[in-house]
Amino acid sequence: GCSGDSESSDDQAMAGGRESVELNVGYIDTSINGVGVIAVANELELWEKAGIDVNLTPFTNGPTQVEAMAAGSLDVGYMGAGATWMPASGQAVIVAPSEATYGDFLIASPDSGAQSVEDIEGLRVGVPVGGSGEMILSLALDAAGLTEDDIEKVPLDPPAVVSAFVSGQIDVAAIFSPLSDQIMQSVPEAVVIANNKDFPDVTFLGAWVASNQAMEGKQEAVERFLEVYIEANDYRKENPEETVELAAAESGAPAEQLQGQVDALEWFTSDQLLADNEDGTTRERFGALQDLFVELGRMESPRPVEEWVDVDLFAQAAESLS
Amino acid sequence: MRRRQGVSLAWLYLATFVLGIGLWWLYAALGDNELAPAPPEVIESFREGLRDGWLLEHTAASLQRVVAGFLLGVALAIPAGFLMGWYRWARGMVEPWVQFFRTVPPLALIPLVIVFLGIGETAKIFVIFLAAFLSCVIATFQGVRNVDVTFVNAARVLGANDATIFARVIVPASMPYIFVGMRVALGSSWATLVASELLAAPTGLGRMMQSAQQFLQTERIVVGIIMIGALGFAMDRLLLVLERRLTSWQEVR
Amino acid sequence: MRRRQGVSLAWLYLATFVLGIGLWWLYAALGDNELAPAPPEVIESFREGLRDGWLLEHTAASLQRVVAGFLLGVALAIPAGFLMGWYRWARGMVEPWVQFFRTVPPLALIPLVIVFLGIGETAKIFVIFLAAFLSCVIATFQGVRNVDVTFVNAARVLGANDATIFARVIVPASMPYIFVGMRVALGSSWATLVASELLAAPTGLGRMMQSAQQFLQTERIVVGIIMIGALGFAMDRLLLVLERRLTSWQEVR
Amino acid sequence: MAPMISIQAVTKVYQSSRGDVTSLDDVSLDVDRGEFVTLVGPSGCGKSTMLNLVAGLLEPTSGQVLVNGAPVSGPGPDRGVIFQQYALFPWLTARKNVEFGLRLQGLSKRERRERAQHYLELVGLGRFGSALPKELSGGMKQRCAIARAYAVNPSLLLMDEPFGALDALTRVQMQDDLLATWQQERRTVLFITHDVDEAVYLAGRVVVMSPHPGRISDIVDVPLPYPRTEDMRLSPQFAEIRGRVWRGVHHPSATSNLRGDGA
Amino acid sequence: MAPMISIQAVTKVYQSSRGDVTSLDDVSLDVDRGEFVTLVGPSGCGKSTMLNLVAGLLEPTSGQVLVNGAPVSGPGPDRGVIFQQYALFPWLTARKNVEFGLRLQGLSKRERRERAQHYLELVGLGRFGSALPKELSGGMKQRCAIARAYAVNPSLLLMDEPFGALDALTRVQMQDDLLATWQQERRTVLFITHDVDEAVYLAGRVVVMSPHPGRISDIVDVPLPYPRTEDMRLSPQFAEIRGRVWRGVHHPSATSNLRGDGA
Ligand SMILES: Nc1ncnc2c1ncn2[C@@H]1O[C@H](COP(=O)(O)OP(=O)(O)OP(=O)(O)O)[C@@H](O)[C@H]1O
Ligand SMILES: Nc1ncnc2c1ncn2[C@@H]1O[C@H](COP(=O)(O)OP(=O)(O)OP(=O)(O)O)[C@@H](O)[C@H]1O
Ligand SMILES: [Mg+2]
Ligand SMILES: [Mg+2]
Repeated sequence: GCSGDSESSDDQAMAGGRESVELNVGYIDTSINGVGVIAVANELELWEKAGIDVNLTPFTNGPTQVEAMAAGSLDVGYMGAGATWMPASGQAVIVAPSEATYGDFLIASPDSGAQSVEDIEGLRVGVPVGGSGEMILSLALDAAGLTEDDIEKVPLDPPAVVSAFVSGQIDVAAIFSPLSDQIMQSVPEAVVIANNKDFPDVTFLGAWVASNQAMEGKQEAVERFLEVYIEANDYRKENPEETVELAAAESGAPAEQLQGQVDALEWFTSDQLLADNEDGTTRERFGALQDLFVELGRMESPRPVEEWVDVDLFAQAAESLS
Repeated sequence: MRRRQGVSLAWLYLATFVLGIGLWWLYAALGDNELAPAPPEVIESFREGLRDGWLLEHTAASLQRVVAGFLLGVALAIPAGFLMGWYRWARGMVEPWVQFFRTVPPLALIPLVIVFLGIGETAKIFVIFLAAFLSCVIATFQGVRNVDVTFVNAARVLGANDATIFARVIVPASMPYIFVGMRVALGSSWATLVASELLAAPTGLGRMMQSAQQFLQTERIVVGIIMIGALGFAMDRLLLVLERRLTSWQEVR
Repeated sequence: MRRRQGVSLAWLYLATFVLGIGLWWLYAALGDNELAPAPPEVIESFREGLRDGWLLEHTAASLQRVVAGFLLGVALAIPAGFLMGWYRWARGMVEPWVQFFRTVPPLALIPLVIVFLGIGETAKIFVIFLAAFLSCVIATFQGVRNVDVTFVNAARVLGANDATIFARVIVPASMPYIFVGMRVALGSSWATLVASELLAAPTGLGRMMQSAQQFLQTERIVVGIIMIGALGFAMDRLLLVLERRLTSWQEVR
Repeated sequence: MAPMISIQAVTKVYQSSRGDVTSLDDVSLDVDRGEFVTLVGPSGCGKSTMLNLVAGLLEPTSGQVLVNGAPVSGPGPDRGVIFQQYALFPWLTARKNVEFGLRLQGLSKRERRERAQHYLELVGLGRFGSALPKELSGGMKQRCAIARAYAVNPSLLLMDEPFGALDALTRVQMQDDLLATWQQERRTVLFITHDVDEAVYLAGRVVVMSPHPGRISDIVDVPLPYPRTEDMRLSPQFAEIRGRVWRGVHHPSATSNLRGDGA
Repeated sequence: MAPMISIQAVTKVYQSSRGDVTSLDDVSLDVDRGEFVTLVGPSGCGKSTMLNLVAGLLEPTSGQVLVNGAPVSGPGPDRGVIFQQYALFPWLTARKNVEFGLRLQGLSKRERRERAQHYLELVGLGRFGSALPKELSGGMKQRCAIARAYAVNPSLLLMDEPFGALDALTRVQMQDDLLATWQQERRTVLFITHDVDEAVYLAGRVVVMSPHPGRISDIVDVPLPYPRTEDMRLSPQFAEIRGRVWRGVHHPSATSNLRGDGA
């Protein structure tokens, strides 16, 4: 470390006696899980505390962040459960689980007459390709003893699923929150025929990931990011309302929508995360997700979970905080 | 330099093509970006696509849509551009909407299209049609407005009415502009393909690229880009041949 | 009908505008689609946006990008179109790429842009620039090819070299085509805005529409569409005024 | 019977970038049915403007133009026009240009072809039917435009320096052809020329115009009988009329435009 | 010293939609420095083609064209051209059209303006400097094109029926102006006209061409002294030369194109 008697009054540069490091952090600003953490970190000035000279960039989705990582423009980012196959196939490394969501639904229109997953055989099912909608559909079909060949799969853009459902172009929507709420509002008689809670074996875990380059050359910085995350995570777990407010102020997203997201998910305390990491629960859960991805054809073959889910940095971060 | 015969265009095309591939390969080899596939991987994916049939299937589906949307768009844009250029009321009523929709991103239109046209093939062709139409109508309109008044007068004194003037004076005289419009429309049609195939397309190059992007199968995206680019280029050549036949009366270099 | 003065364009624009709003309102009132917001809701959202400042902020961010991209695109397209129309080697080397990239959907380019230009403002402007450039260069190229050889000859015998012919003959003579290109480019620039703002933009109309789409704030999407449409229309009017000044030498109706 | 053409107190002001330009100032002229009137005057005196008013391609700023007793409201095939700049359709071959008007008259394909060929031969372009305008020489373009106007056989022919680009002999032949058909079909002809000789040789009446602003300065009757012959050109009477027209055109005030205006 | 223009066994074949058209067939002609040569012949005999070859705007199919002893490889400001169709830049005012060439010679803005004004006045357009071409009458356009070519003061002037659209008096004035500056500045002039009178009045040598294919059928020396005067036009010697040229142009075979070709 440097001597503390330098004339520098810039505590950002010398936070906690550590030289500050630069870090490019991406997040999804329409997700409470993304923007929520960032907003809390900003509010509590956690970046300064951890000695991170942070460069924040909002994204709309996970894949774009992975592209930016590959190009070296981004070190750390957030992605929902639907995109975690990307770290699984080696595009990045998961450094911390974020949330478990229960906001994925299979919704049947009243006109279709479908009351359960078994009934959707032969129906038109609108589903956004590559998201968690596809995953819930796959799980539901499996459980009902059906395959994709038994339905008419209609690939659609996520918002288009809503339009198509409301205007009667599809019979079933496999869609996530908050779009699912919109469907239920527009078509109150619609029937939810499947939800994450029906499949307790598979937890839809979102995650913070670090780029492969950062894992090689910037481990220290990523570790400090996790320090920020641990504190922000505990804050949001304890103060969900404030988190929603901060996130809404940060991104301009409507608070009630963000609150709606919160209602359909579960956060874990940082201690819980640490424990899950240590007893293998975390890797088990991501492993289960990976199996689903392989089944869905998003990956050819599973890779050892240790290669793409890092738990050590999280432990280090918890260590240096205490 | 007008006189020197020089190398033929085809050779230059080939040269620039080889150069492009070379640069790409170089970048892929030197750069450390895992998502930038090198030519061999792309060729491999291409062969796989041919072998497994998906490439042809996607290409055929997209080609049909683009051709249908493009032809419809152009066929409607020419009379519409004429009406706008010729009749003040038509211009006043139509132009704002054309201008308006031209600036609206196709993505933003998709919800509307679903509501009115559903998610079938019609809807997809409509999105492409709209792109082609909106690009072409502006050029045609400008062409009509730029027709030398002398020709219109000459036709009038020979007894031509508005319909005749349209068909036999305005259309040929603004042919160069119409071709600008058609070439731009062709580009727009292809460029909108992806947006149109967000509309529940089971097959199609745009669909294929969409999923490939989701799954970061970059070599497959490149295969898609190359197919679209090559088909677009080929159709553009066809337009140029047509143009040469239809505008050979011009006194140009 | 050329002679009858008739109502002015502005009135017709107003009429068609009122008609459009009316139809929309009617649809929103009669249709049972909750996703189609009625004018009052949109106006409410508009006022809210003005009050809270987000509307101006997003608009300013997007306008800057579009203006920068558009101007760059056009400024480069004109000389590029000239080179392509004038020198065979330039045509041979450049045209395939122009054709190629014109057909490639902007969405598909984003990974490439990220790789080379990152995710900053440059990258966003580049996507818009590319759209503007590619639309405009074709029109300019065609304009250059369609310049009457007589004017070129007249300039040559007065001692003009290629540079002079470009600046003082080709540019003015192909001005009507260049304006077609600029108008089309303007539309493309705006239409590509959404795609460009997929590139990690904190503010911007496209970004705003993207999030609004996520949250199904349809009235906000409509606000975005209207802002884009209105700004596009206004910029188009500017172009038309410019055009009238620059091409008043033409003998047209 | 009303005159074929009646130009009544017509003033034509062009709005141009340099302000208003008065091209015709209070001009009145009647042309009877079957008359052959030539219009002469120095460059820029408003000859083409007058012809375009009669053709219905321009509207008078004040006054009115009647054709066949009715106010002119636009161009029509009853009035054939040969433009000073030919105005051939560059995208049509010579033959197709000539056929353009015929097609509008509903003639069959065969009739069209025959008639077009007839008129092309009349102007010496029999072998150039399939040539595009850009492949024709200046004089050939002018002749093609003549054939096109003749072919529709209008009752009123408005000709703006139609023989300006032709060599002397071709010109004489064309003049005689024109006179012959005019006599046969009792057309009315309004004919602009800058050639005083031609003006007198063709016309029953020569209208002399003066510029700045465009006015009719003299109207000269040509009492020579039709058919006109080459001998007449050499007659003293012809020389005298020619002299009068010449003096009318080149009256000092009339030609002031070339030397006096810029000083 | 090499002749100013040397056309050596030049053949020009146009590739057209109708197959090959031989426009000039094995034509040779030398024009000396300071000579004034006029070119006459029936419409379509290849006059403009010949002029364009000398201007460097066309390439001979065989044979070669030398100017100042060097093969022509393209157009240049040493050879001023007045085109048959004027070729004014429609986007420039009359003054700017005239200034176009001056600007390329690097003249200052003031010099350009003065010189342009001088030549505009010379052709009687002093008050029309700010008019756009579309606002000029046919004859005025032609005069503007003349001013543009004169202004760059080229040592070789190639003029394609430059006075075709002018009335008789304006024309005579322009002829005299041309001769005056030609004598002063010892230019070389190649001048196309369809007016035999004009051809003889201006030229030291009249080249007579015949069509199908374009050939030189006669070269007539005009031994009249310069400066030419109006009186000379009335002299018997003038009449005799005029007659010879006329017969050359209108030799039966030469004019067969108008009546004989379509039959
Ligand atoms: N569109 C226009 N705008 C402004 N002025 C015009 C326009 N057309 C013609 N003029 C002016 O009107 C006058 C008469 O023009 P017009 O063409 O009738 O002459 P003209 O007698 O046919 O001459 P010429 O024998 O040279 O063809 C000229 O001074 C000309 O400058
Ligand atoms: N671009 C071309 N393509 C084909 N044929 C051409 C072309 N230009 C000229 N010709 C032909 O060449 C011949 C000579 O043309 P040119 O223009 O030299 O004649 P000209 O003597 O100038 O006639 P005019 O006095 O009528 O202007 C004509 O028969 C014409 O049809
Ligand atoms: Mg005139
Ligand atoms: Mg000629």
